[in-house]
Amino acid sequence: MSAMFRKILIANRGEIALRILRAARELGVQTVVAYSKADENSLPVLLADESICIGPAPAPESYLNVRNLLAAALVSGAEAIHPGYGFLAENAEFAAMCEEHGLTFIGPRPESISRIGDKASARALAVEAGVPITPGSGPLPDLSAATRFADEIGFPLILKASAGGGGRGMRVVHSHSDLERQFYNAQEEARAAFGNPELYMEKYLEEPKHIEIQVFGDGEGNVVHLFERDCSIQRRYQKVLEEGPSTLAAELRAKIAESAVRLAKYIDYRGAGTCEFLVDKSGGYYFSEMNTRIQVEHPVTEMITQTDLVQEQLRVAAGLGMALQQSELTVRGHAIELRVNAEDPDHDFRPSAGVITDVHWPGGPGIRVDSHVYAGYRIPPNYDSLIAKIIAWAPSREEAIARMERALKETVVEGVKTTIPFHLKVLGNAFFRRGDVYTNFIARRMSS
Amino acid sequence: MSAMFRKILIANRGEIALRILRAARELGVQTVVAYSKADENSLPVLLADESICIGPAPAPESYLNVRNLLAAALVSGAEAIHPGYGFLAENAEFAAMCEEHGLTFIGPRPESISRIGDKASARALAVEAGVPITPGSGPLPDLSAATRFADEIGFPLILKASAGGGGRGMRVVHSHSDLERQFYNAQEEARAAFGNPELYMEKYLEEPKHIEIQVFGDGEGNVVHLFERDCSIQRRYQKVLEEGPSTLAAELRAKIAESAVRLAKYIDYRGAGTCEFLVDKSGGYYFSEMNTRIQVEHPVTEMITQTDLVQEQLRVAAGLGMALQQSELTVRGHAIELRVNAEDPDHDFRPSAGVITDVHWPGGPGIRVDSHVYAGYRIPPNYDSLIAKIIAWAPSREEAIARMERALKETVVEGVKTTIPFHLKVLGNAFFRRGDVYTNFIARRMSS
Amino acid sequence: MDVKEIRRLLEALAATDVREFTYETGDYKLTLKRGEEARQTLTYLPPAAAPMQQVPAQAVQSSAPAPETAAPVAASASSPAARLIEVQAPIVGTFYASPAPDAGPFVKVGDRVAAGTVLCIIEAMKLMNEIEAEGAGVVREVLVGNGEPVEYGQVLFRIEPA
Amino acid sequence: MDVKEIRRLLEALAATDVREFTYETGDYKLTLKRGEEARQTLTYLPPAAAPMQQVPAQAVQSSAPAPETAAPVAASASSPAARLIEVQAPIVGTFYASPAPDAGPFVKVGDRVAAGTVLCIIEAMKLMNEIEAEGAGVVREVLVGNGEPVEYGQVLFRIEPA
Repeated sequence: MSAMFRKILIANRGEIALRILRAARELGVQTVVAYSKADENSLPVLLADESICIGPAPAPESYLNVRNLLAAALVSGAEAIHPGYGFLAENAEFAAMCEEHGLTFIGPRPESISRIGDKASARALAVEAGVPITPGSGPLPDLSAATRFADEIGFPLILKASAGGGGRGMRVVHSHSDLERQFYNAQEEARAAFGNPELYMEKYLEEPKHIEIQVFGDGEGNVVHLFERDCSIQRRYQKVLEEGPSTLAAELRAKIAESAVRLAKYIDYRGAGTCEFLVDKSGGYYFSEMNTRIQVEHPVTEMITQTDLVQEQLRVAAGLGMALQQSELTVRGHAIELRVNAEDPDHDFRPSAGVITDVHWPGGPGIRVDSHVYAGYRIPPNYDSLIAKIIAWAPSREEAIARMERALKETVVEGVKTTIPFHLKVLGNAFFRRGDVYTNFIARRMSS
Repeated sequence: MSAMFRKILIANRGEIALRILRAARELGVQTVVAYSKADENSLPVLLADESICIGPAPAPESYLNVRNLLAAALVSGAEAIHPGYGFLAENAEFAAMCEEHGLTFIGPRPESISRIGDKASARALAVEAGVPITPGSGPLPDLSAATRFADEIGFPLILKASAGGGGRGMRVVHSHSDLERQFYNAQEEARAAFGNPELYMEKYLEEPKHIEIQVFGDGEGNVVHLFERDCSIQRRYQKVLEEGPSTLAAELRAKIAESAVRLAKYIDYRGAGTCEFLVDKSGGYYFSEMNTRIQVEHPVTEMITQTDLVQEQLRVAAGLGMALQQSELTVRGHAIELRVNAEDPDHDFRPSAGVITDVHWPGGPGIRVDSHVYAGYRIPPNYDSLIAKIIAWAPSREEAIARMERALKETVVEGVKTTIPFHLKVLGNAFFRRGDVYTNFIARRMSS
Repeated sequence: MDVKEIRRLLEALAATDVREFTYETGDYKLTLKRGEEARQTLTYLPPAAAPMQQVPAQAVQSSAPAPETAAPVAASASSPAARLIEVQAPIVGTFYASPAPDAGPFVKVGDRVAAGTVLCIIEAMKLMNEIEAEGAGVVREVLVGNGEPVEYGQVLFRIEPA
Repeated sequence: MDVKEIRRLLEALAATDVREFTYETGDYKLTLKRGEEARQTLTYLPPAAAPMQQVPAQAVQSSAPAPETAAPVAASASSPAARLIEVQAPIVGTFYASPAPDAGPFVKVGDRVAAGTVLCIIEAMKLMNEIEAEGAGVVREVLVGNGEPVEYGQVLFRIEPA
């Protein structure tokens, strides 16, 4: 008979380490926090039942140091490892090694991670499961092949170099004449840049929304969804503000969620996961990738569904079954999460490491703060700049925005610059306020 | 046509001033905080849109200084006054003076305050409305009158001196022989102590629960209830921990709530109010008094009903009608509130004023903190010792207790002693954990 | 930066042990130096403190113990104005410098006053409250304009005692 | 800035212990000095904002059992043990003082060691990692008991260098 873990190792740092610690403590599970030398005075270490140093500051020697992490779990008597997000959270090999050493990896099965974690493999699985993906051509030998594809799919399209990457060599084409004009130039450019002229095309989504569905599976065929989050507000592919539910029509929301569940069921997914979709203005939605872990923005979902996803991860991993049931899950109200980063928004968001000399987080109704910092805490320069997540819940989106503005105005962080002034601008933006938000929001609506 | 206030005056201090400020700000209402000299560096003053000093530290010259408060509202252009709790919140004369000067008193009508605020009058109204009160005799001239009353009501009874008060001269009698033995002694004692031998009797409730119903009325005949709070855990009549819902049977809870609504409707109540009941172990419940204001423990109700009672106060006072509807109100989960006082539980809870040198409140899922203090804040010795309310919400009572324990363990307050260690003992108490909690809990279950 | 902002900056500085402060932009340069010996530890105050960042800084400032009685007259703490007596508002209301709209002011700078001389009126809830001088002296400053609201303890006049 | 503003500024200054105040714009320069000058001025130096290092994406460190050198050897800071060299655990695992359960320890207090002398074993994931001395010296302290878990950087031995 299964029982809750007696002790787990937290193989992460910062706010997510604290989040996991809180969930474990509420379930009566002891925590061992694995930490690098740079984090010895961090809040998760200070609050943990036990802590164990697993290496020096650089992540490859500590938070990515598989041997030390596994040894730390084994010598401390932990029965399971929670990887948080980032670092080793989506590393199938690490998940497999945990199992080999008799440790439960709190996440999906290793094979799920490798199958759905690889982007090409994930697209193929989506097609098999009947989940729409952005239509793409194969390699295009010449303009006539490109023209045939364009006739089939329709404009706009995006030309990409097969050997390219990171956005380089991409051209958006809006018409046949556009395509004719650009095709051979693009070939030449691809040859010059990557030594390979091969091109392919994908449907180009103008001003899509980034919508992601929170799913949860028990690994035994049962998968539920916990509705969606709208994460369209991004700066250089980094999410800035997440909210739920989205402003999409109820029918479309339901269809996307149903697709995500279908995909997760297709691979018999276990634990918490997120299926990301791009949604265009005509209501088309396209699977882009699946994240096989708890996400930074999971509190948005927790606030609107009154669930505890990290506790649920522990329960499912411990073999106690999934408590979540689709019929009992409903959306109540609206939640917005802001990522407060120690960055200077006035100077191109450059990191602002240093000592937080004073900090005063907001409180009162509907406000949740997930933060690992405190007055006197030195932000190490080795890791990311996230210092807090502020989440505001209210019955409606409008009220949640007002509440978040109120909360930010009572927040004080001294000693380092933060992104709060930038967040206030986003909250005050008229396009944001009416939900007119797409992935190009910051570039298009926030450039001064 | 009615509109939300443009500006209100907050005639209070501490956490409730901040609570009102937050509600107002979220509604786009400007705030003027009236403060005493002792509070010039308080958080509500620092955060307010405007602030105005209304007198020196002693409350009678500032927070109870009607003339300065009204003048402050008038010179600052505020349209309404929110009295918070305590101070002038239940002062019918103040409420009437507000109206006389064209200011809206954010609370019940003055006549409601005086009718239901007076304890004898409230008992009479309850009887008229058909709400049970503790049975009581009139003056008892002799033992035979007392015996007749005892025969009618049944034991246990409590003998009280008509001229007594504050618990002095009270005797509990459990039987006829008890009554015979004690009656004349009690008369003599009353004569000696108060110069008046007159006695009366009331039904004595052994180990009652203190259950209070949150009601809300629009002053136009509509009254809703927002379920109950169990406030049985009291130390010298001061509430220590409040929770909702109670562990009473659903049917009894509904009956008590229905009684409270009946009473509030009987007086066409306007705004937020609380009807307090004592509930005995046989399921009998007895109205004891009504509080005609927002209460310290209102967040318990807000957490389990996902409402904002202070915003609702503002809406109703502004003439915008009551948004709350009984059919839409449900209880979700369980909430517990702790009052963190700057008191030393190791030394008979003596006040521990001084500077809070460091403070770190808990965060994460299900935790709400309402506090007006910050690192460097000096607690003035002039007012009460409440420095924070920590509220934990979770799907069940058991989880809410675990969450609150987790939260307290990550809380840091330095520079002053607080009641947190005492709260942790309450949370760990086996009687508390199984809901076996009555008004004598601290005296009976917590004495070391 | 206007005087209000500078004043808020000063308040914020008072809460720290910063001894010297310089802030320079293209438009202006602001330098502040504070007395006493420099201590061993210094804390950093962000130069361009946004309003919300000022909260704790002000907050940390320890306030002088509040007077227990509503004494309308108090000596100012220190400094150039040390010899002047401050007349503070004993109540909240609207300040009137003259007995009637078309009348001249009760007192002007340079006027000699005696104990009991009416200095101004504070109207509170339609009642006109005359504020009198507590002792003899010469009015050196009038700090509130006619018709302005005043709060409790606000300095109305500074009087050089005779 | 007009006289009224300067007066308000003076009031604000009077409440502080600011000794020297300079405010300069393109149009004017205002200087105020009070009382004694500060004897010493210190300026705050903000900590150099090091560029944040990118966390390499999903790089799993190769865990091939390479011979471990007791890497972070550091002289302890001060005091009685000032001359001693600390041998710290380079990996996480279980400390074994001897090569086998029934064998004697690799080293005891008082033993003389040379560079390369095996001091102990740290077992991590069933691999026995021998920890060697980096230089010659005399073992002065053994800080971990046989079979105890050790974390990264934990001090295992103190050695007095020869």
